[in-house]
Amino acid sequence: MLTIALYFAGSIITYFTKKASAIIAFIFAVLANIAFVFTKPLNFHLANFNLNFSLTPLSYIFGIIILTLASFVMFCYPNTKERQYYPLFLLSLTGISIILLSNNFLSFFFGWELMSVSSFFLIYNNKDRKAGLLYLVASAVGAYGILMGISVVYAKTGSILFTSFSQNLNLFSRREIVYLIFLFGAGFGVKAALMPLHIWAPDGYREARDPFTAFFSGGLSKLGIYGFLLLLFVFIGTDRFATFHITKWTLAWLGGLTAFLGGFYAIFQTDIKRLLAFSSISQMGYAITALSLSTSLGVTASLYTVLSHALFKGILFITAASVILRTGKHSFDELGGLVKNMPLTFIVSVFAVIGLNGVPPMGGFPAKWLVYEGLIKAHYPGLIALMFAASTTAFLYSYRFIHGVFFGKRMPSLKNIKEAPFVNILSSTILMLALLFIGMFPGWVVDFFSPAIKFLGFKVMVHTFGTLSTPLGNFNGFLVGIVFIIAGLFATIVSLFFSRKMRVSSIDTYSSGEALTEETPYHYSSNFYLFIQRDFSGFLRLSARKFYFSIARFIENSAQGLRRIYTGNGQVYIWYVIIVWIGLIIGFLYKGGFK
Amino acid sequence: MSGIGKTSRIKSLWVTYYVTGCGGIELLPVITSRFDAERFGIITSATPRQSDVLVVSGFLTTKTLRRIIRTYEQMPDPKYVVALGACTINGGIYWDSYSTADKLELYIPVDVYIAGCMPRPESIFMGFAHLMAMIKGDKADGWKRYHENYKWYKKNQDKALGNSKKWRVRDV
Amino acid sequence: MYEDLKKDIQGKFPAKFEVIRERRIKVSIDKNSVLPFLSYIKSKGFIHLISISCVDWIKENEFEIVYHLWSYTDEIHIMLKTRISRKKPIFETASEIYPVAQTFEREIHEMFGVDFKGNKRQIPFILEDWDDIPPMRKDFDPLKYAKSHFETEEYTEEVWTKVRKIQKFRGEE
Amino acid sequence: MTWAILMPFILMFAGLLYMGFARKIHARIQKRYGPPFYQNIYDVIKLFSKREAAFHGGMFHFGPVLSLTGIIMALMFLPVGGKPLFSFQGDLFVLLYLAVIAPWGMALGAGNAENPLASVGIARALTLMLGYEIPFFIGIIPIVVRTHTTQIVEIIQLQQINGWNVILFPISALASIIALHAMLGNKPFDQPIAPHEIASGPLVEYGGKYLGILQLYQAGAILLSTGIYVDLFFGGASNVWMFFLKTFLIYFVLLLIGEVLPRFRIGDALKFFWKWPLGIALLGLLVAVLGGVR
Repeated sequence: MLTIALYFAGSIITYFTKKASAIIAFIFAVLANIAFVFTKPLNFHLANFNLNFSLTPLSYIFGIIILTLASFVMFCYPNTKERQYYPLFLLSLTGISIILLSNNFLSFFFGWELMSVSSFFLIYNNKDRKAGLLYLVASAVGAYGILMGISVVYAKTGSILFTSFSQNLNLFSRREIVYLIFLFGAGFGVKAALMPLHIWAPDGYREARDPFTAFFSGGLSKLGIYGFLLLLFVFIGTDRFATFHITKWTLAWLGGLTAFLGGFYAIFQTDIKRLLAFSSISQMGYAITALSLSTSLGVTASLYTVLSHALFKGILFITAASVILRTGKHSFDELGGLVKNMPLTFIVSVFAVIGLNGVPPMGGFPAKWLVYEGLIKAHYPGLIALMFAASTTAFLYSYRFIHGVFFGKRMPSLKNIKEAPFVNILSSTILMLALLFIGMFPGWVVDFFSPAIKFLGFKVMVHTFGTLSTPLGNFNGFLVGIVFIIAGLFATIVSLFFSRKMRVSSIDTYSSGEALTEETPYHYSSNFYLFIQRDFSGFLRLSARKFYFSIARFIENSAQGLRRIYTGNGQVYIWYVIIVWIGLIIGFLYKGGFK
Repeated sequence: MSGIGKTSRIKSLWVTYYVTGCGGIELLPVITSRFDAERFGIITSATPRQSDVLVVSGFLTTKTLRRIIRTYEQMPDPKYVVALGACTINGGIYWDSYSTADKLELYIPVDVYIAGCMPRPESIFMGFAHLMAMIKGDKADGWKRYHENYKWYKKNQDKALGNSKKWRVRDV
Repeated sequence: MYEDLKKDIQGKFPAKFEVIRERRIKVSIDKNSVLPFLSYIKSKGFIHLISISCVDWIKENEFEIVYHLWSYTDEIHIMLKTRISRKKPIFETASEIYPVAQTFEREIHEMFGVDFKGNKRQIPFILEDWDDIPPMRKDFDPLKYAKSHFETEEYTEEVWTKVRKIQKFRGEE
Repeated sequence: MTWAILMPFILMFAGLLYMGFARKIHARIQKRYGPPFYQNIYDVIKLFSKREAAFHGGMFHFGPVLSLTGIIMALMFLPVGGKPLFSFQGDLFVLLYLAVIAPWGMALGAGNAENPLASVGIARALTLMLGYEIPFFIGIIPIVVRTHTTQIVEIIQLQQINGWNVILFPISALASIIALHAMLGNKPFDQPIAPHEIASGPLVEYGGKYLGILQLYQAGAILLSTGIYVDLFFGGASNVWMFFLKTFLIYFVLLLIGEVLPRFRIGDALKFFWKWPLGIALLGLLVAVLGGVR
């Protein structure tokens, strides 16, 4: 409970301090983060509801991941000078800690709303009102779903405690449980940007205040996964949920589609943060597919994806924040060649991108490996193909990001861009080292997850310190890491001898003899994958967003039609009454009058 | 120069054919099936960065000569120049034209001249054989000469082509 | 041979009409009525302006501009000649009638120095960083220019003896 | 263990010889003699003995280093043949993702070359990868799901017992071999390094030792791709010579097919891959699933 109090106090105090709000916010975040680990269960009554708060192993894991990422992002340099940046940030953290610690529906919902509203204010800016409002409407729809679910549960079980719901589950018929999954799932799906409910995400991420987006995508979207885990395995229970084949199947394929389509759309984005937004949607699709397998492999894969995504997406969004801070530009067409100005940021984002692609030495690979193993074990041959296609799209859009921002010939206007602020580099380097650590020691990570896996009712998979092994195959992260270092050293030594470096300026590249000048735009970056875009332009035109807006327009038009009936002046209504009256009389007479 | 390094340089010459004038027609049979330069390890390379030999075949108009010099400077050492035809030796039939330079020797160091108004593929192969012999005897040191008396070359280049930032990118 | 064409043209313009041989006609005209003639002849089927060339009559101190026109229907090649002064070589552009004329005029501008009023792209064409008088003029001496810019080796007697010695040495006598 | 360290270099050397044979066959088809088969070795030694190599910046230098690291790692985990299979115990997914480090290293290095030709080359390479990676993987799924293991070593042993996978899953093998053709970067699918269109794509600014390292990477990549295919579909190899024989046969057949086909446009190549090989692969998967792959 101390965490919630600390976060709340922090948000109040940072509102009033002008200069030092950054340091105070960071101190409060770190203190609350530490306090989170030692929270004691607490029980207090509020208007004959007893609100129960306690730290379960599952919320312990999610708390560590999300709150530590939050303190790293808090450590970064804020792009905006607005006063309410830190207070709102800490307020959303208060909401999150309430969600994680609450053991009852009421405070869970209260925390959920607090988080949504405070993050809405950090997204809303008058440059693009629609993005903010879309986010608010989407999370409102989600919240109503959860509220209806809670009320159904309360009506049936009479108490708002989680334990009461999971104990007398037999009160609910099978059909009602599917409704509940649908209702709660809508709420959690919106937050985790599952495909049909994802339309707020691309614009929402783009408009959010800069370093906050790192936490928004790295931390906030994990609440949706936390919700799903809670719903499917704690409330309904593992064995009971295992019988719901149709829901498992649809959830798995929904996650798979989100993963592939998210990645495929990300390829063609020209805005930095929209590309990373679609990539977050795609990675969350991985997590949801994994948890919907409802096997121990699946849940471990889902938790691993959450952890690795929080790390590398945190780094990438911090890089995006520092690039936007220094250049003020958002789209790839205006950027390029920044590797000369921001070398450290470049190195960090290369490692993050290697993690994003799931290439072995970095942390992304064990997550993807567990997802594949889980899918094979759960006999989903078609879905493995879709997930592998999704990971291939990851190569394309992650290189698009690195090339658009750092490579190519630098425009003269970007000549004197300074390196990213030191705080950004420091926090992203620590996140990168963590990513490397979880890549080389997957066994340790599974150990870290094992209390949560047992709490969810699964057997923990066989693992040693550096290796993971499943009945299908095993992966030795430590060996791969060591071999990478040795081979890397050998290759570097080989490359240091032999020919000397012929230092060449950026305008001395091969241009078939033509002399280039600083101003010649000898740079290929906009429309990077034009040849794919041209062939799939038909497919790319249809988008969920257009679908929703067409529904909205349809409702509006039909409402217009109704206005012709309810014209709003008295005489017409009197006519309606008379007509109805006459109809009744005729009906009565037709039925045989006053027999 | 170590033995294996030198033999590999002889056995694998990657060439940038800078076809300026009418020499290009003679180079086609050299590369393709009729005479097949590839059997000696002589293949065309896509960019000057990857090539060792620059073959200049034809008259040197001022416009082309600027590009030839830039391409030559983009090639990594050790690099060799083979000049085909009379136009590169002493101006050929364009000796008195206002737009063509006469002696390639004055602007970039040439290792092998192949005389002829345009030499046939057989003599081009003899030229390459001569180049290989020079490499073996360490006599093909055009690139060293270019570094040592670059000033002289630069003076000639400025006299004929004008020294403007528009074409000279790099002072070697 | 082309009597009707001759009557037709001479009726409208004060032009000297001369048939050189079959399908080849020379028409000389005063410089002011060139453009009306061109637009008229184009409507008569001479839709292809093959090229515009310029002749430097240095003795008469005049440039002669020749328009080569071709008609696909009658298959006749008309060479329209007109004379403009050499000291002030100014003429109006024909690109409104034949758009292709713009490039021909650009080349004549660079090589002879004739300024075509109304030609939107009279920028350097083939020569790069050219600093001398237009090179195609008769008073330009290419050999002097070549000698001053590009050194070349004079084939003196002494050079020839060296060449013959090498040939004897190689047994190619 | 020591074999696992040495094997990458042997395979790279063999890859250079394969490229030499390929040039010889290419020449013979064009009625000319062509270079000796060991020509590529001379080329690599010459490249390393160049005195100078263009240098554009840190990542430009570390791109080839990363690709050499990637190819050495991947070849260490590739089961080559014989009892100890000369490799570490590698999982299939580990090998597939290790095989990505090398092209990724080249892409990062070439991106820093400040040359649009290089960037176009990389965009083409990644588009091509999007095309051929999916059919190749869908072709592998029936094997993994049928044999209930992702350890390549076990897949090889199982193939000795119940026959080669190319016989059990012919349709998937066909789809994967078309995708393999593009993985090798042979003739109809060499858009990324097309010398005539984009001056050899990502390699445009590489010369000297960097180009030598990238030649080693390409040689290793030939052995790696054909090696994976042989291990999965043609029953691995009992000893190293059998491994070289099988890989060279596949490489040779694909080379001949490639000789007669002109280079696709990159957009058409992607459409081709997502039409025919993907269709065949899905058909193979369907057949395998219906055939009780459960």
